[in-house]
Amino acid sequence: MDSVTIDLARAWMRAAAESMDEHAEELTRLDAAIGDGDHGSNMRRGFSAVAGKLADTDFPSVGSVLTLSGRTLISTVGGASGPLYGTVLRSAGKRLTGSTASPGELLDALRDGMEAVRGLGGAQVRDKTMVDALAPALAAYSAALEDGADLGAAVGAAARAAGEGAQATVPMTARKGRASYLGERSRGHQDPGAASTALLFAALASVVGAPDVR
Amino acid sequence: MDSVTIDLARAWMRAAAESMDEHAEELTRLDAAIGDGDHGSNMRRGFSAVAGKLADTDFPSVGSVLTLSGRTLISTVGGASGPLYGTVLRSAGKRLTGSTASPGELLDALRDGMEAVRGLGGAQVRDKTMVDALAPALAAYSAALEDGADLGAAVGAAARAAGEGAQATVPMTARKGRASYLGERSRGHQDPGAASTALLFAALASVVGAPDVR
Amino acid sequence: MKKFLNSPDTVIDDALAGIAAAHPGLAVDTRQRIITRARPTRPGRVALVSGGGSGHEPLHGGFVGTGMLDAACPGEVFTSPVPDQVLAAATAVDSGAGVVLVVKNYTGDVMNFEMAAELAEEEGVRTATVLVDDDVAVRDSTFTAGRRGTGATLFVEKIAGALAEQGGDLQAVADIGRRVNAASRSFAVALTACTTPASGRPGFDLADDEIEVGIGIHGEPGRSREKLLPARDLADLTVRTVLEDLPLSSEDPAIVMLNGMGGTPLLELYLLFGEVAARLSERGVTIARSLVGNYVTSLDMAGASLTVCRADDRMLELWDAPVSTPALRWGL
Amino acid sequence: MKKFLNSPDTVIDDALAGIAAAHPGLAVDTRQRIITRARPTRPGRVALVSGGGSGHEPLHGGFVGTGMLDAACPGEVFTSPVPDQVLAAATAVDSGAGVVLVVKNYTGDVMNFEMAAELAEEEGVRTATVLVDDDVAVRDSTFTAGRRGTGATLFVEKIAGALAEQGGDLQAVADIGRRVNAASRSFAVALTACTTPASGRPGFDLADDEIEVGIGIHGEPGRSREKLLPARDLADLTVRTVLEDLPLSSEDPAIVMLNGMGGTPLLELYLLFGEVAARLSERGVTIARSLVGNYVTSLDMAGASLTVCRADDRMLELWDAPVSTPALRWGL
Ligand SMILES: Nc1ncnc2c1ncn2[C@@H]1O[C@H](COP(=O)(O)OP(=O)(O)O)[C@@H](O)[C@H]1O
Ligand SMILES: Nc1ncnc2c1ncn2[C@@H]1O[C@H](COP(=O)(O)OP(=O)(O)O)[C@@H](O)[C@H]1O
Ligand SMILES: [Mg+2]
Ligand SMILES: [Mg+2]
Ligand SMILES: [Mg+2]
Ligand SMILES: [Mg+2]
Repeated sequence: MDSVTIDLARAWMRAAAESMDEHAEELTRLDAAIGDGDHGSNMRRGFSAVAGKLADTDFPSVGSVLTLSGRTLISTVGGASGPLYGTVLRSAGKRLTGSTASPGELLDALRDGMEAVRGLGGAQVRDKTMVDALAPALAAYSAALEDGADLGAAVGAAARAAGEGAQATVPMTARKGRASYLGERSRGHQDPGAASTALLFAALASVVGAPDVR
Repeated sequence: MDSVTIDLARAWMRAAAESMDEHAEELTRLDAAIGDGDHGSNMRRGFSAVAGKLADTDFPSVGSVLTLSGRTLISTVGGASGPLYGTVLRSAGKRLTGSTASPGELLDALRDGMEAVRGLGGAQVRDKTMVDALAPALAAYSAALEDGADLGAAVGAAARAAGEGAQATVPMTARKGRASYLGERSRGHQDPGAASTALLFAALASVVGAPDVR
Repeated sequence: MKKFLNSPDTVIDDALAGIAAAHPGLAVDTRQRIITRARPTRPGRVALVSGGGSGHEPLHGGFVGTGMLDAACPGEVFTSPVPDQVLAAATAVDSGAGVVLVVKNYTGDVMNFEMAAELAEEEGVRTATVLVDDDVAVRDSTFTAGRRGTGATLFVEKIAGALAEQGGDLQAVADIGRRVNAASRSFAVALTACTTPASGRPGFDLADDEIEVGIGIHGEPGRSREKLLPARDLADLTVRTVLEDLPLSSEDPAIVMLNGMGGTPLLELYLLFGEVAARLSERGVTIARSLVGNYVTSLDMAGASLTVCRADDRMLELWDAPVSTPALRWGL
Repeated sequence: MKKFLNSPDTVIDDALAGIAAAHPGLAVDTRQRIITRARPTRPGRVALVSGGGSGHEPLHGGFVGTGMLDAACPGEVFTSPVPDQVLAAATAVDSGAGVVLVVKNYTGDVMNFEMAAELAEEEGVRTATVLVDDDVAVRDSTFTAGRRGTGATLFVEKIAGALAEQGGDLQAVADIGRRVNAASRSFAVALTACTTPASGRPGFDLADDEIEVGIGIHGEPGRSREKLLPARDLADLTVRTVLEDLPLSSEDPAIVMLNGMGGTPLLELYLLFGEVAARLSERGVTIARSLVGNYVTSLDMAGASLTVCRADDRMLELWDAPVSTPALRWGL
């Protein structure tokens, strides 16, 4: 598979919905430790609404799948993650106006998404947020493409890096979002938003058939 | 010792105050099981007020010690036990106008007290109340006197019978007071008021130097 | 036990200090332990006095004010006040027109208020007693101390208080109170036991899927222990139990209170009330007025009670009359 | 977890049904999830809209009514509402004079309300936002998301709502709201964690002699874990912490709220308030107005927060202005 189709984008969102549902309790548990214990139900509610919308919509472009998904997250999630994830997908969707997208186009789109989130939430790398999974994922994806990897291999690398990035949030002290209220006490816990970002990349990896993803 | 003096009456009330204080938690625990968990603190508060009053009052008669104690219980306890114990002691005190009282006079006085309580609260024997300690105590006291026992022996018999009477409330179904709300579920628990009545007689036994009281 | 507390022995004194600081419209006599309105009773107006064990806040102190109680006398936690206290309250607020004593039907409360009433009469204060006994969990029989007084106490105090404010005489105020009580029934469930400051531990142990059904307001176990049910089934059980004892036609305007036991958050009370309202409407009952909140509590117990009054137009009118107390306020 | 609940997924819908049944003076749109006054906004009057995650009841729905909010939009438990909801509320109550949005300072609330404000402007509804950030437990710095909005929200909603009722324009209503926020500080302690319906278990574990100090209203752990202290020492700690951040002279009239977190009974709140009042008075603070009760809660958490506003005469006057909502009512 060497390009992203509309069907693949759809399959990605569906796989994300399944994964969020499956891992909802885990995400909520992570959020309960350093936040307010709703991240799992937020993600589940949002992505299940997305899955519902996907079923009865015709999409003209790869980007329109992501844009609608983002809009749906914004109207159904609330909290910090609704606007943030909604913005990632909406911004990423804007650039992908064709019925397929090359691996490089997807990279640029996701970079737009990340920039939009950083603009909206003001988080830097190492602030212990979803950005700490997103940034390494895109870096790995980009490096893989430069090394000549195909879509599957690049997405696989991104998913692995996102997972590692999420793990790497454990010792960090949070400086954004609710966990920042805890100061030093936020250490020793994985950031829930970074964990769900890792799930999002794992879902993409699974639908592109990337090799050896968890 | 063959008659009850003013000092002895005073010593009885003081011993009762010590005993209620010592057993407050136990009484509260009994009350928590089938009532509202305040009997221990009620008895402790009331008798400690009684002890305070005794210290700075001159008493003209044996009865006046009991009457003032009863009045003090009524003004400081509240709940069911305040008026009930208050009435026992007030009524018992009325008859004992001398500076000493014979064992028989004490019996009659306590019988007055029991009658007054039954009038006030309407409890019959086997309703699982303080009457189930009071009635056997007075019966044993009376029987002992008929058998020629002295004050100490008679009071000792009364105290033993009160304790047994309190124990015997365990399998009963309550028909008066708060425990009656539980119906069958009140079985298997000792009535707290019967338990405190047993303490009251044990206190009397200890001050008359009755043989082998717990 | 974790509570905001200095010492179990000073709970009432310390709480009275807080009530005094919080409510300038009340006068708190911390020595005699009575709470009265700051302004004296208008001459010729009947006064309303209630009281009972503490631990049921806002009952009774929170209901002292225009249109409701003239005085409250709080006892120790779950222990009825002593006669001296009730007497002090009655004499403090009597304007000569007499005092209605609102008494919840518990052995201790009944005896202490009776003794107080005798003393009051001796001092020339006329009294009339309204005994509240609305709890259908207890069968009123020779095998019990009679039905307990719970949620209907608020209804009696509100409606009789309104009539007293309007100038009703001693007999009339007591009569309407008795009518309200006779027309009211309650039933309660607990999700957890409560912990008294004196005992320091919960009154009973419940597993994580168990509830007590038919509880009172003193932390005692209820009529039976059951498995936890969804809110809609608990509402059904509660509504059914109350209406079995108090048949209502759709013409009868019902005053309905869904009351929290102290540890239940308002979100859950609203949720349960939604179910209660739906069950009542299925059974053809018209909710004319309602209250949802923590009004007659049992310390920190999680649980709820339903009280229904089969009102008539006069009761409704008095219910709607102005009231201005710390815990109930409208029309003023 | 033991709660009055049908299913964790339907908590908000079910609770909204209960709110609708309990308060005929409110209009509850269960589809859009907004609570408004039953009567439309008087033309030309500025409207006040607030909202946030559910679980803080009576905040915000309980403060909808004359003299306070025009609309509330409750999100899921501890989850801010979505922009669509806020937009629906704003357009429902705008009379042309604009809408003041009262927003508690949390990342999610701020973003969702900002998006809603943009959408509202697009639809021709003018908005002004008052951001509430009163919690001194959080240092406002580049290392945090800024101070949290907690108890002062009630003060802002009451006082700004009064000015809106009196005809203040958009700028003036927002300004007084911001002034109230700037003059208010809060600090809270928890004796227990709360349990969200979705997670089903307490957010943290505390030993029987431990408390969390410096907590927010979302069940998160606080600034530090400490040993349980007597009420007087907790009051001292709380008063000291608040006044360190908000110096008050004895001339400043203080509006003081001692707020329960949902699982704390009123008896304990009064007791703690007695100590708070004593500590404030020792430090020369004059309590001009006070509130004691469960107003800004955190589900079933046992705990309390203290909020102090260094008021001025204008604020006091607006505080005293009539208000008629389910949870706050006076002068009407
Ligand atoms: N300013 C921010 N920038 C980026 N991500 C953020 C920011 N604030 C919060 N997040 C992310 O959002 C996650 C929390 O989402 P969620 O629990 O759904 O919302 P809330 O915090 O409102 O309850 C955090 O774990 C973090 O990854
Ligand atoms: N009608 C009654 N007659 C005799 N004794 C009674 C009656 N009602 C209650 N009691 C006694 O009072 C005891 C309870 O006292 P206490 O706990 O102090 O008061 P309360 O029940 O008001 O909390 C019961 O254990 C019982 O022995
Ligand atoms: Mg969260
Ligand atoms: Mg008792
Ligand atoms: Mg009692
Ligand atoms: Mg949240």
